Amino acid sequence: MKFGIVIFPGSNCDHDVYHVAKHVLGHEAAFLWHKDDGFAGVDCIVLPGGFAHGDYLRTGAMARFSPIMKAVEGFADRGGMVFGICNGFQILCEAGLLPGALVRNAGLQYICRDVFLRCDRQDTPYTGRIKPGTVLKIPIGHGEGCFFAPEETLKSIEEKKQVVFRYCDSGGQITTESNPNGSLRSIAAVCNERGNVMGMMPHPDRCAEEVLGNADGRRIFDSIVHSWTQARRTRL
Amino acid sequence: MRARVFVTLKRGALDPQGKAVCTSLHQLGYREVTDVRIGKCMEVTLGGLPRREAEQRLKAMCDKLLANPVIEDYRFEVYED
Amino acid sequence: MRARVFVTLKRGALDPQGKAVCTSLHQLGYREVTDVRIGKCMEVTLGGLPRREAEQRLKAMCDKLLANPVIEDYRFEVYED
Amino acid sequence: MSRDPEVTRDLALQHGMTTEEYDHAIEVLGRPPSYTELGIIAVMWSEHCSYKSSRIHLKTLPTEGPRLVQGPGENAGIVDVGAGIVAAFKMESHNHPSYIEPHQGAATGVGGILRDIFTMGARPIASLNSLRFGSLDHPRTRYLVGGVVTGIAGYGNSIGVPTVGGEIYFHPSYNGNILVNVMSLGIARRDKIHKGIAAGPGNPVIYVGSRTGRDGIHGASLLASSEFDAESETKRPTVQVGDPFTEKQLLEACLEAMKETGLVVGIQDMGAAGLTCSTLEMAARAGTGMEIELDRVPLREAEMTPYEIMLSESQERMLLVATPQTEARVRAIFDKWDLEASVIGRVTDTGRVLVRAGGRVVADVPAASLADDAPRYQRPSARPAWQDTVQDLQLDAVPDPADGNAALLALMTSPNLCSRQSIYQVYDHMVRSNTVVRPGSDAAVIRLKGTERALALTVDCNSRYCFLDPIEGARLAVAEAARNLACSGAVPLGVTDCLNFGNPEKPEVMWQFIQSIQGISEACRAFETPVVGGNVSFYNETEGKGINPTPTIGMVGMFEDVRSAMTQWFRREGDLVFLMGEGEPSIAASEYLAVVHGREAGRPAAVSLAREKALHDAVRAARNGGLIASAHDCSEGGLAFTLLECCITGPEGAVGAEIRIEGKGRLDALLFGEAPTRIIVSAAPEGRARLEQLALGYEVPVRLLGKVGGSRLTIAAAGGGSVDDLETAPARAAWIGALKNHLAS
Ligand SMILES: Nc1ncnc2c1ncn2[C@@H]1O[C@H](COP(=O)(O)OP(=O)(O)O)[C@@H](O)[C@H]1O
Ligand SMILES: [Mg+2]
Repeated sequence: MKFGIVIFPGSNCDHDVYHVAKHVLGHEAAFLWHKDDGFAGVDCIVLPGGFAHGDYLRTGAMARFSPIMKAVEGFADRGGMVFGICNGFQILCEAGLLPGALVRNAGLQYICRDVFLRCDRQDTPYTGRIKPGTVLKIPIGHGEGCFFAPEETLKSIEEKKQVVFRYCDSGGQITTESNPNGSLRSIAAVCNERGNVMGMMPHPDRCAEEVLGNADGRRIFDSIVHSWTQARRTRL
Repeated sequence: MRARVFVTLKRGALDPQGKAVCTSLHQLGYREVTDVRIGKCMEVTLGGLPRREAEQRLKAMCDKLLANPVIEDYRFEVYED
Repeated sequence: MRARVFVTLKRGALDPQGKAVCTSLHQLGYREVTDVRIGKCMEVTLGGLPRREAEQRLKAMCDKLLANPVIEDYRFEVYED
Repeated sequence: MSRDPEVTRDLALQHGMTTEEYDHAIEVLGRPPSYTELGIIAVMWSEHCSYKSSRIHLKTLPTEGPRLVQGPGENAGIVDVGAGIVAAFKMESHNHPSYIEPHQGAATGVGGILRDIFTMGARPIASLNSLRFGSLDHPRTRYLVGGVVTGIAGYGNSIGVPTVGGEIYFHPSYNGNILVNVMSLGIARRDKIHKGIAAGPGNPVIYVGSRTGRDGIHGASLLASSEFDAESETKRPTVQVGDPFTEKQLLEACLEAMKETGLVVGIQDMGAAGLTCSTLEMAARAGTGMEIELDRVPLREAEMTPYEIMLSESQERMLLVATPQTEARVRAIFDKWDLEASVIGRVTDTGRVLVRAGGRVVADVPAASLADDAPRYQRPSARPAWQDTVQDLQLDAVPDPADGNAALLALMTSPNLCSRQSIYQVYDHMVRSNTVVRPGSDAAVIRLKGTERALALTVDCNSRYCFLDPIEGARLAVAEAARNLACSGAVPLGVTDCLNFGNPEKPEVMWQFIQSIQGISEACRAFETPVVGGNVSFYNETEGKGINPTPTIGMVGMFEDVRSAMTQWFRREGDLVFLMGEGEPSIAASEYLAVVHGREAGRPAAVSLAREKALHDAVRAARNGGLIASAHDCSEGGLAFTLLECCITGPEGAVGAEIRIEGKGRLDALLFGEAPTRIIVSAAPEGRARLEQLALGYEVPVRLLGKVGGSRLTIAAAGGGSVDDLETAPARAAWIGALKNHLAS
């Protein structure tokens, strides 16, 4: 399959995602430039981590207006996979493709360390290979990853099962201590109602190889490939 | 012409920074301070436009870019300099 | 009593945020914008003090904590609510 | 344009020049300088830019090595790491600006060193920092720590270069002068290296990046080249505000331009002394000249004078020389990255830098003579009278505790020995997904994508050792850096140094400096690690009080196979614990003596460089032979504290160990005494005989200390019973939480 990785000015995990897609998974990967207004032949769009436009003003605020985002929205409307990691998640929220907003960490500090995530649902293209309740160890690296949404939005997110991962402890328990940034309801990843667009603050792209001491992140990428394979089978 | 745009966090939205500042003020002995909320203040300089139009366009800038309706409110004042 | 404290970068100091916002406003078609400077606006709520004293103490808070005199200027306005 | 002041001898003195230097300037020009020329010359001949007090001594550093590609003289040094890849690295100080405005000072320090790396055509893949602050009870310390750390994080995290290591020490000698030394390393294909040369008369000189403002005018010449005093306030230039976003764009644009063969002739960042330094150095290196049109320089502020434009230290700017044919392509690339690129002049063959503004010539100076023939001083040096006093330590005056628990707990939570986790957690140390060994072990390890290879990095300096015995302290700093690399399993390739000292016009300071250079030279020769570049920071002195001499050593090592990378903590229950190497541990100059007895005295144990090297070779061989599971440098805090670290520094939690130590003499020396040439390793029992065999082959002593297991660390001395006994899990928590508590106001 082919991953399309968007480069915004200030993206800095673009090469990391490219490496995973191409050299770890052995699939095709192409960079998409923020100034282009279209792309073709891509099966999954990834908005990588970084500090698009410096994250000045608000994270993701300026990036969402990049010409490429129109095409990304169209792709999402047609059911295409759109995966936002960290800054990519922040951009998707600003763009309204995902609910809520990501605000300053409760502790006010940037945090780079491993956290544990509990998978809440398997029926998304990003978790097809991960049973609900599974605990993954995935690093975070952000200063503004606190998921916030007004109460009514939270309610509907929960009702529609749009929470894909929550911060938890190594045993899968959702606790205040295991919530690194104060995210409401320990939300680490959400998807849209249809499930084809997902954003997550933790970085699966930083833990997809044994040489880095942890390959848990690979399971999310494997799921993406899996769902693509499934989809193609049904098409044929 | 200039405009001052104030972007403040919605009531209900978390403001850990404001809390932290409030706490440090207490530690410095300013116990009279009961609350601190931190927002942005943007000084925008605009080339000559009729005032009404300027105001309309500023509103659009705020809705589009300068503020995020999920967490923020805004107001602005236009003035000649 | 409340006070609004405005903290802005000293003139002459580079304001990367303002610069970036100005650029994207241009890209959004707001060419009339010639400059943007971004500062903080803090809403401080204070328990009952005589106005003059409140102002003195606010000045001290700014010098000590709310503003960084090396790169920032500040001003504040006290008002009853 | 405001009229220039009249140039007088007095004005030259106000610019920090001496009478002799002013006369020399007139000689070089053949006439008195114009105001702009005075500014140019003053800044070029400032200590910071000219190295006038240090050059002749720096020349004695070893700069040759089989893997050396580029030694000192360029913006960064380069070594060959195989597979067609080279590594460019350098360390720089941003001490004075960081004291004035810690956040921006540290941030722009990171920005500066990154430009030094990518100006060589290398993509930065890792940064480190070495920080020194005053004592925790000093009123400014907490504020400075907070600002510096968020400054480094804010810039490094945003631009996407992982901060993978560093060191932080607190000591009263830094109360008025903190040290912020930042190191960065980048990689390039060997055939894509670029240099700061303005070759090819007629070639366009292109200014790229941020606009020029009145930032930091005289930052280099006045701030970094004179002591602090009440006046510094008034001398203070506009503080430079870092713009990591623009630098990220600049980084990508520059690398894209340099990737295309033949596009870029030469390139250099505008760092200290901005346009002045870059134009003169680039012309001097190429033996050419330049004609510059200041009217074409993109300005941020109106009405800037030629003097201000030439001396501005605005950040995120580069000077680049292309060719008439490639100029358009270069512009296109910078345009793609939304950056300004304007041709501000041409390369000439006159050997002079000629500067025009508003149609008139404002400066016309000989490049080479200003850049290379700057004044050089053989400053007088003398061993301080007090050196003997501080070296004299009456051991029997120091009480020897009956058991080590209290002291071990004190050391564990002391500001200089407790965990740095709360700090390195705010640095993104994983971006670029190469970090194999994260902060928290003896050396960081970065894999090189597309190869089996990896690099190890460390920065080290014990400035107490350097204060008590400068030459030995410098040798020990290099030895410790090499030992840290050995503990990670890497072979050292090269060194960058950052030499932080007081006022060089004081003979004692000059003596400390010369001694340090000699110590570094001896040690670097022994470990075959050329000094590929570095930085000197003098005048770290306030109201006459100078800092401890602090020659920070940054060392880079290599792995042929990343899988041989090793960490410091015990890994398996049942593994045996050995001490490899030997040394006469002494409490003299030790952290224990300072923390527990409040004294800093005596001489640090001397290092035998040959035996040190043999130890490193043995440990690497043991690792490559699959004989050891972990290795940890036994340094500050001595044997007991190092063993505790082996138990509690692992990311997965604490383990225990049962230890028995032999030895005569004082118990505290045995437990907490410091000595070089000691490494604690853990190994599977089956491998014991082979490990001992191997060590024998290197003539390295190896002593069995005990076994990994349980939840307690117990240390029994050969003579008496248990001298240390504690639960490691709570110890780990206390050790991790300590720094936050120290810094909480
Ligand atoms: N202590 C040192 N050891 C070795 N080389 C040094 C040292 N100090 C400075 N140099 C070298 O001198 C040259 C000029 O240094 P510097 O002016 O700091 O470069 P830059 O202008 O890029 O900061 C560089 O090549 C640097 O590596
Ligand atoms: Mg340089």
